[in-house]
This record gives sequence, C-alpha cells and structure tokens, in this order.
Amino acid sequence: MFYREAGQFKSTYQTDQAIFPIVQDRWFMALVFIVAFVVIPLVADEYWHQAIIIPFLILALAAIGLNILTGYAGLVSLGTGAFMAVGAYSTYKMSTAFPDLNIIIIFLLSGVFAAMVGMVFGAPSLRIKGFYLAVATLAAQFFILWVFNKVEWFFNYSPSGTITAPPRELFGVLVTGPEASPVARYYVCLVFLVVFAFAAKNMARGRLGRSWMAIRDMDIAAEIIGIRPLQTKLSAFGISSFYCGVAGALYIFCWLGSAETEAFDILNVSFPVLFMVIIGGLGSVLGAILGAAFITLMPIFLTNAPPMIGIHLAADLQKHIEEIILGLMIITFLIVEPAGFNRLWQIAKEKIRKWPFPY
Amino acid sequence: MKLRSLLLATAGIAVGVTGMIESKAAFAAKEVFFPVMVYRTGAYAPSGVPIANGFRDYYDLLNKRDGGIEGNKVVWEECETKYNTKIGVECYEKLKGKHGGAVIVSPYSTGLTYQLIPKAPVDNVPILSMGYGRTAAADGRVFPWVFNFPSTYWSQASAFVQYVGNQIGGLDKLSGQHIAHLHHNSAYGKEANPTLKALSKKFGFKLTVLAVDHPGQEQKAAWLQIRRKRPDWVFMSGWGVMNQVAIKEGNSIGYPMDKFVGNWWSGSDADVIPAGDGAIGYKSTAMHAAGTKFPLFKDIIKHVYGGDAAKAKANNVGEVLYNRAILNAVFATEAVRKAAKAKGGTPTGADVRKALETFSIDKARLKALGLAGFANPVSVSCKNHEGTSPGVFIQQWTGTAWKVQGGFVPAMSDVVRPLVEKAAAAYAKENKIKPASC
Amino acid sequence: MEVLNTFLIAPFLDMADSPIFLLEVVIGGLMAGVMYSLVALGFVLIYKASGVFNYAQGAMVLFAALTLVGLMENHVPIIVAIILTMAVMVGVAMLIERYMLRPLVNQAQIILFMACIGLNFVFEGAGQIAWGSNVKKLDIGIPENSFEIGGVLLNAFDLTAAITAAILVAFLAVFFQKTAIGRALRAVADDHQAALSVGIPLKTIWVIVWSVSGFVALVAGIMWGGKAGVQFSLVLIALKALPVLILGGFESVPGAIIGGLLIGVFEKVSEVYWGPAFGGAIEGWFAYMAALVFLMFRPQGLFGEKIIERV
Amino acid sequence: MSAEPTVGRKIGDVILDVANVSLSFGGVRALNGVSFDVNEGEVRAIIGPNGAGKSSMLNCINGFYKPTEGMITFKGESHHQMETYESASQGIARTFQNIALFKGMTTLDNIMTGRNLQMKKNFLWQALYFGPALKEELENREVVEKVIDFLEIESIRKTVVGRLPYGLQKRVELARALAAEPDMLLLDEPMAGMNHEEKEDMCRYILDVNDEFGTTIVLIEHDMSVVMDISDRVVVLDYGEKIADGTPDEVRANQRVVDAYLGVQHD
Repeated sequence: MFYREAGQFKSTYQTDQAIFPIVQDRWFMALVFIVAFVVIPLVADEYWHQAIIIPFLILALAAIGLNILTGYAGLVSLGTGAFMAVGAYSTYKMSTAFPDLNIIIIFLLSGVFAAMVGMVFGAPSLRIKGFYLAVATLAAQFFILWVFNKVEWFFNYSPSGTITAPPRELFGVLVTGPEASPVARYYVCLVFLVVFAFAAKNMARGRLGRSWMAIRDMDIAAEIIGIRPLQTKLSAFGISSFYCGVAGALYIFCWLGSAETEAFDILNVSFPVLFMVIIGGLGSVLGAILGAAFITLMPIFLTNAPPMIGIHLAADLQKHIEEIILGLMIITFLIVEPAGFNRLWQIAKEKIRKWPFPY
Repeated sequence: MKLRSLLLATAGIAVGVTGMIESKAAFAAKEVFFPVMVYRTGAYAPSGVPIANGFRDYYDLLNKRDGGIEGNKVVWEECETKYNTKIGVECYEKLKGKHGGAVIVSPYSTGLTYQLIPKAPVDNVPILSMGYGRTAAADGRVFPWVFNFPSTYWSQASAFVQYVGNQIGGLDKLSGQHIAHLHHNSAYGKEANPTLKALSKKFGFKLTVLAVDHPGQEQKAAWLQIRRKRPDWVFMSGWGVMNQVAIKEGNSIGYPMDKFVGNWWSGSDADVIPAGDGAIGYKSTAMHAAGTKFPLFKDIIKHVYGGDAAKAKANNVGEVLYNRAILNAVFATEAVRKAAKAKGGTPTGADVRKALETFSIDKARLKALGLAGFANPVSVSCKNHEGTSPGVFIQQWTGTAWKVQGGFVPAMSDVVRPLVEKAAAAYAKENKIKPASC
Repeated sequence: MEVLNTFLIAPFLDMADSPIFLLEVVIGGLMAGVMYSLVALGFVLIYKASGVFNYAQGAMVLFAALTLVGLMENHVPIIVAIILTMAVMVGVAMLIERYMLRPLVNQAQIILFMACIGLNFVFEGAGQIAWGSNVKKLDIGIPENSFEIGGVLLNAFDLTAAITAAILVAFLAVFFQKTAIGRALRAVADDHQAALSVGIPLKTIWVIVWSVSGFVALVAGIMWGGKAGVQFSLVLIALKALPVLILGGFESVPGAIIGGLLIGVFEKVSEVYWGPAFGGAIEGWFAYMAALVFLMFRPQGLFGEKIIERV
Repeated sequence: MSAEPTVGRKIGDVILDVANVSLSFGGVRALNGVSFDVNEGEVRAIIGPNGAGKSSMLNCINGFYKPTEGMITFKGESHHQMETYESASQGIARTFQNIALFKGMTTLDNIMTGRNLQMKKNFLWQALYFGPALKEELENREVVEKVIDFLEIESIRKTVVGRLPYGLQKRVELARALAAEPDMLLLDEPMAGMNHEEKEDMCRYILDVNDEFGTTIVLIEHDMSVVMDISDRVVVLDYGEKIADGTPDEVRANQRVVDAYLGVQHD
C-alpha cells in the first residue's frame, strides 16, 4: 500500500540509474541513517558497542570486500584474514613511525598496501579456478601470517610479538586505543562502512562491476568482447583486498586494540567472512551487510537467549548445542534460500508492494 | 514461501531479543563478583575444563565453608570463550559490569590478556594473569593494573637454565651444553626465546630454536632435527595437542624423557595421557604441587562434593591445571580479602588493585589456607608485579601422577628484570603512557 | 653472496654431508604424507561422486574417532566397537543424503561447500556432547616401538599407518574397478545427469560414497588419534589435507596418495634443510606455496586431464 | 550509433584476409590450410557439415584460438598471435553458437558490457559515480538504448537474462555485440533453434545492421535457404578444409559441396 512505485516516472537515464530509484527506498535509507548516526549512539551501552555493533560494522566492511571478489567476480578466496592482517600491520607500522600523520590517511594507505599484496596473490587466478583457487589463496593466508609472526620488524621488535593500537586523535577526539570512547570508535567504523558500501555499490553498477560479473558468468565470452581477464581479476583482488585491509586496520585500531597474528586466523576471520558473503547473498552489497549482522549476532543471541527464558545449562553443553543449532541453521538457510538474505529482502519488498493483496 | 517467512521472522526476533540483553542487574550490597572466562569446549578444552572446575570449586567452597570473603558473598559467572579472543571480548564486556562490577579478572588466554591489558585502567578491573600474558607487565610502573606473579615466562626460562645448571653440577658447566627450545610458533611460544638467547650468550651453552606450526599435530621435522643434533636438553613451550604429540614423537626417537622439560603449560595431566607409559619421566616446570594431599582439598571434597571423592576426581580435583586454578583463585580472593579488610566493606576493582600492590602470602598464610608446601610464598610491590621471588618447581610424571622433584628453583632476576623494564619502557613510549612513580 | 649460500648451497651440502639423515627425513616425510593422504582420500571420494567440497571431513574424522573411543571406554570389544562406529557413520551418511544433499541438489558448489561447513559445526557439537571434550587415549594395539635399520630410525606405528593406507587404497581400487557399485560411482562422477538417465540411483550412490568416506574418516581417525590422542584438534587436520588436494587434484584417488606423499616429503625436507634459514615453522605455508607454484604450471593438477576450452 | 547510416550498400576492399590457416589440438587437425577473404561491408557466410571447423575458424579470427600455421590480416594488420581480448578493440564483435550471455546480469547490463572498451574512467571515479564517471555512464547508456530500440527489446531491459526465452537471449547477445559498434560482426549460428518467425526477424536485423551501419558480417548458419538469401559470398568447409568459395549460386552448383552435404566418402 505504501510501498508502490506507481506514478513515479523516470524521464532521464540519470534518474533511472540512481542508486535508489524508488522514493520509498530513499525514505527508508534516510531512516536507517538516522538510526545509525543518531539513535544507536544514544541508546547503545558499552557492551553493545564493543561486543556487537563495532565488530559487526568492521566485519561488514570486510564482507563487502570479499563480496566484490567472490560475489561479483566469482573468485573464491579464503585469504581474507591475511589481507586484513596486512592492513592492520601496515597501520601499526605507519602510525608508530609517523605518529603525527592523520589516522584516516593511515587507514587508507594501509588499504592500498593490502591491495598490492592482494594483487600479488591474486595473480594465479588467471590460471587457477574454482576451489583450486580457494585453496591456493590459503597459501597467502598461511604465508602472510607466518611473515607477520616471524619478522620482528613488523611488530617493532616487541618481545611479546603483538601489536597494540596507540592512541590517535581525529578532530581532537581520541578514536583509537583503549581510552577512545566506544561512541567515537563507532562513528569511525560507521563512516567507513557507509562510504565504502556506497563506493562498492557504485563500482558494482558501473563498468568495473559489469566486467567482474562478466568474468564471473562466462570468462571466455567476456574476454572475447574485450574484457581483459587478468586486469579485471586483479582489480577485483586489489579492490577487495583494499576493503579487507581497511577492515583489518579498524579491527585492531578501533576494536580489539591489541592482537597477534592469531586474531586473523583462518577459522577466526576468513571462514566467518565467507559465511557472511554467502548467507547474505553473493553479489550484493546489502547482502554482505545483512550476512555480517547474522553471523555476528546469531552466536551471541544463541548464547544469551536460553538464560533469558530461564534455561540454565552448563556452559559447555550450551556451547555445543549452540554449535549444532548454528550449523543446522546454516544448512537450513541454504536449503530454503540459497540466494541469501539479499533475496529474502527482495521478496519481503515484493510482498510489501503487493500488500494487502496476496499476488 | 512459508519457510522463508519463518526465516525472516526468526532473524527479526533474534535481533530483537539480543537487544534486550541488558546486563544491568540490580546492585546488591555485600557481594564480590568474579567473572570466569572458561573454555570447556573446542581445541583447548582438555586444558580449559580443569581450570574452570578449579575456579568454580574454590569460589563455591568459600561460600559454603566461610560464607564468602569477609562477609561478602562470592558471586561468579562462567562465560565460554572456546579460547577464542573475539568471543572472550564479548564475554568480558558482558560480565565486567555485572553484580556491581568485576573486582578482578583472570583471562586464561594469551590473546584475551593482551586485549584486556589496555582496558583494565579504563574499566577499573585489575588483571591477574598468572604466568601468561604480557611479561613486561611485571613492571608495575607502566602496567599498574596488571599483575603476573608468581612468575613470568622469562623468569621461567631462566629458572629452567638454572635447573639444568643444578643438574649438571653448577652453572659454570653450562658451556658446552646444548639446549633446544621447541616452541609453538606464536607470540606465546616465542616468549622464552630472548631470555634463552641472552642466557646462552652469558653462560656459553648452545641454543637451538625449533618452531612448530599451529596446531602442532605434525612435528616430525622438528624431532628429526632433534634426533640429528642430539641436544642435551629440550625445553618445550607448547600448548594443547602440540604437547601430546611432542611427548609421543620424543618417545619414538628415543629421546630421554628426563632431559625433556615442558613449561608450565606443557605439563598437565592431559598432556601425558596419549603417550601412555612412554611419558614416564617427562618433566615440566610448575608453580605449585599437584595432587590432593593438602588440607584445602579435603575441604573441597567435603564441602563441594559432599565427601564424594570419586566425583571430585571426575571433576579433575588434584590435577595440575585444576590446582593452578585453585592457586589463582586463592591469590585473587586473598587480594579481595585484603582489600575488604582495608576498606571495611565491599571492595571495588580499584580497591583490589591497591591491595594487589602490597600483596603477599607467606608460609604461615599458606598453612592457614590449608596449602602448606603447595606453592612458594609471594610478595608483590608497586614496582614489581611479578613478585620478589620468581622461580619454578620441577615436576615429573611417574606414570600415574605428577610429582615435584627437589626444591624451588629461583629465576635469574638479575638477567630478566632489566629485560622486563626495557620492554615495559618501549611499550610506554609507543602508547604514550607516563610510568607511575613507585 | 651469503644469502645465496644459506638458501641455495648450504642446504645441499648439508644433505650430501649425511645421506642417511636425508633418507631419514625423506622417510619421515613419506610417513607424514601417508597420514595426509588418509585425510585427503575422504575429500576426494566425496568430491568425485557428488562434486561437494566436504569441508566437514575433518570433523567426520573427529566424530568417528570419538565414537570409537567412547564405545571402547564403555568396554565394548574393539571389533564390535569398530563395526558399531561404522554403522553410526552409515547412519550419518543417510541423514546427510536425506536432509542436506537431496534438498541442495543442483545448487552451486560454493553453496554446498558452505553447507558442509555448517555440517562441520553439527559434527563438532554432537561429537563433544556425546563423548566429552577431554583428550582420550586410543589404544587398539598398534605397536609403537622404534627400531633402526642401517642407521635409519623407523617407527612401527608409522609403518602400520603406511600399510593400512596401502590396504585401504587397494580396497578402494578394487571397489571402484571391480564392483557394480564402483562402476556406478565412476559413472556418477563423470556425469550426474547421464548416470541418472541410464538408471543409476543417485541417492543410493551418495549414501554409499558418504559411508565409504565415513569409513576412510574412521581409519584416519584411528591413525591420527593413535598419534595425538583423540581430541578436538583432529578437526584441524582438514587443513593439512588441502594442499594435497590441489596438488593431486580434487577428483583423483591416486592423486591424493601421490600428492600426500609428495607434500609430506617436501614439507619435511624444506623444514629440516631450509627451515633454519627462514627462521623455522615454514612447512605449513611451504606446502601451500609448492602446490600453488605447481598449479601455475599445471592447472589441472597432478593427474587431471588437460582442459580444452570451447565456446 | 555514431557511425552514419549509409544509404545503399557499399562493398569495399578486403577487410579480413585469412591466409593458409591451420589449427590442431594435439593430433587432431581442426583446420587445414584454409584461405579466404572478406570484403568491407559484405555479408559472408561460412557453411559446412557438423565438425567441419566452422566455429574453430571464427575462434581463430577473433584470437580465441591461436592458429598453428597461417596468417590472419584484419584491416591491414596481420596477426599470427594475439590475445583474445585484443580482437574487440580492433573492431571485431561476435555472438556464440551456444549462447554466451552473462546469465546473472540484466539485459541492460549485458549490453552495457559491450560498451566496456569505450569507457575509460578509472575506478576512483566509478566509486564516486559522479561527474565524469556519471557522464560517461549516461552517454554509453544512450548508445545502448539505441541498440535496444533497434532490436525491439525495450521491455526486457531490467530482466535478468538467465530467465529469458531462447530467442530473446539470442537477440540480447546480438545487441551486446552491436553495442560495441564493431567493424566486423561474427555470428555463430544466429538462427539455430529458432522458429520461422524468429528467423525472419533475425534475418531482418542482420540485414538492417549491414545496411544501416555498413558493418561487415561473417556468419555461420545451417539453414541453407537463409544463407543463400542473405549472404553475398559463401565459403564452404569440410573436415577442416575449404572445398568451395563463391557466390551462393556458384557454391550451390559445386559438386564437392553437394557431395559433402550428402555425405559422400572421401578417398
């Protein structure tokens, strides 16, 4: 009833190609922004910020990055953790070497480093395909983490072998380090996510995105119409790794505060981010965000829900049951909707559009 | 379509319910709250379970036997981390404010400890990381909120060298000896390397460092090298499955078990089980004795298990890591007791921190606690958070139990302490911390 | 120059210096490789017959081993325990076919991969609920003593593992080549649709292949569990099998065996001779890197057929 | 389209020269010393029985296969070896025997990929989707819309092509090729599997393209009546060898062609 596009005529290609061509969508987005920028910082307490929202924002950014690679360009990567680590360690190195350099610039530069590393490890994708490529990206995962673990220069010869986010300010407000307020860190992560989500959406609907999808859907045909496979695949690896790198930098600087390479372990990061992308829906920016929300929220929900409804189980038993439920949920979800949350979202919109009529 | 709607609804509810988890319980007076980070599941559960049981039982005992600490009821809550730092952060954030605020936390995970160190001053929750975490935290001027007595990794490594010296008849005989350090290839595993290198330079023994990749199920390469180079001693910094495989591999190349010494994370009951009789003679460092012969354990069996010794055994009572947790709980609660006495009421995290700065347990107090001879006395100062008498015991596996061999082996603080202060100063500089004056 | 020496010359001099030790390292590598092959085989069987990259293979190893040990702890005789465990694995295969594979038929490979990761969680949780998380000693009477032959140290347990793997492979070869089910399996591997159209029951085939894979998991579980105790970390051995898979090919049984042996030898030789120059613990990524470099030159893997692209 | 529509057809000089091209896979010889040429602006057909090497020939022309021997000259530029993606920038576009559309993308996006080479703005501009990048996107959209109008597929602009019926997919594929404004268009069985009406439509489009834009067309087709109707010259392949070349009438009269189609055994 309220979600109808009848009567909205587009008279130029520009309005037709707008990111949200439908008026109601624009209103909805405005609402989301108000909630994100105004309501959440006012309502959420430290637990919410630190345990749920900030990791969600950061992992969503990484998921968008991986989605560019896996969803749009069809290249499965299990090296997300490594590319995030590149971002984190370069941020650490730069921020300790140049304490006065603006931290945002450092974050972005770290992304560039990650992009370069990503392109190096993406080069084999020209010849290696499918799961072979996925496993090959594990070479990056293990090698890069080994380097960060082994070469002491990367952690400034600290005998503990860990990196710690030093306190850095932005506009006079502390945004990194333990004393930065959760709200300040929240805003940094949120702005990064919003800006880069839109950037990803824009790239995806432009020439670059079409090249990626063309390579994904049929690489030979794409090559024949003039899309250079190597350039296109490398651009996907580069841009994807840029996103992961920035996410990795935020991961340490705006969330964990301190970490060793284990924080970027394949089981800690690479797999969960891949889940987010698949559960969210391959080839969709919104999907990546929804997937990230699901994968960060669901385990916490499963942990906290039973005590709330009065079921008190032993910690280990509960964790095992949680694992089983999470596993079954993933399988069920894939059976019911292999196209992910993005598709569910579209179906929901479709329903609202037709409401109150069933068809 | 039905299932799809269901899915949508579930997702919606999940978000909603998670939103309601507000952990602001009503503030009840006369309670001290201990968050307990446990890992009863996952790859490290074999170590995590006895630790978790130890904490649980000691807190339970204090309530049942003494009615709490100085009139304050002991409240604790477990949170399962799976030894995963990210889940640990969530746990900590969830628990830190409960029941009037946590008074002390022991993360029992290297990753989580690193995480919490910078947070401690912000949240006012002191950290007691007993023999793990950041070694530099022994410098209380830079890390006023972190305590790592009775000993650190570096002290442990030096005590191991001291032990070798004792065995061969003096430190002067060390030159010409060959020591291998077999370590987990992580920040934790590498902790002992700088100390061992410094000592190797000082005493002239040959040092071979062998790294084993996580998780450590495959270490043939390392043991082939040990077989070839025949070091006189092997010191191991392992964790989890790595320990069990190492003991087995060492056994299979015929390495003498009594020259093979694990650190205090490589000497638990679970570590020697898979190797069976092959593990007999294997040694490890320890902070305390194993077994249940101390009066405190009688109390635990009586008050917590209602006298059911079999049930107590099934709950790991007397195992190395269970006893580790008991020692940790004793330290934590004694610090709280001290703070409570000083304040004359319910202490906060800040009060406990103050108490920890002058914390000490002497032989008399250990005896009063029913732990005479269980561990070495400890005395902490504002400047020295490792305690003034770091060192280790050496325990040996007899095939059925861990037995402490010989006496306490002191660390070489003259070598270690300057390294600690240097590392702490570097940390302070990098993180713009102004060291407190002590 | 010095760098060249440490990386290119010194290791070889070292090898020449003590050929016996080199032989020992190579044998050590082969023994480790056998253990990798055991895990990789499970992956290959399932991928061959159903195109599923079964990430849960590691968890299946854990689950099978836990079940076996759990039964033995309850004083079930060993033979009975093995048979019962096998029965459990067959039951599991049927459940997986009915509730996971069948509804997901014709989905993209990555979706099935993802589902297998979900399955992985289920196995991990269920195995631990049933049998606990403690380290369990698995003793089915395999000798563990070591002995020297001509200065080369051999371990009875490793040899047993190698012999077991050989028997297993022989068994699989006969199964694939000589039995009707085996032929059907190969047909399915070539083309699902075509196999269906000539009346091969896909569902039965899937149950069989997942059961066989469960059996392979049980064998791998016994071997790895005997080595390190049965515990949760068994799940992680899946990661050890992956470089074997890309080297040997996802669809080739001989590839899994040869690939495993190659990776094993390569790992050990590199770690022992080049590890010190790099700073140690290089075998993990070296295996992947080696497989990756190999793939660059031969994208179809060790035994794969050359791919001709058409439009 | 920017090319001025020409009034009446002009057959120009040789635009493509295939000289003595051979191609083999391992031991199998797919093409054996084939030579022919294509004049600018003409409609040239390649026919032959199944397995004659027709598609392989097209694949060689646009660089997807590298001929083992021989030379291909396009617009005066000889190439023995070239990367597949280079053919498009030289002005060659093609359609495929088995439709090779990007199934996950909409019709509009599919056709827009044909404009890829005309779009130059780097990814930073694209990420902003603003200023020059937006302008470029809109300009190319206009070109694409003209193609859409021309092929009468306005209504399926935003449909994902995987869901379109076969005939429409073929048309979208042609649209994608046309969007690149090629000098030469290679069509691999554009009418295979179509009913009579669809074939008529397709013939009309092909002729219109040739007529209005002067695009040279090389096509493979099995339907003899169509081939003979619309092409200027026909080359006939059999077992990888050229057996005839000439106007439709000449080819029709050639005995070897008749034999080949009737399946007479070679000596």
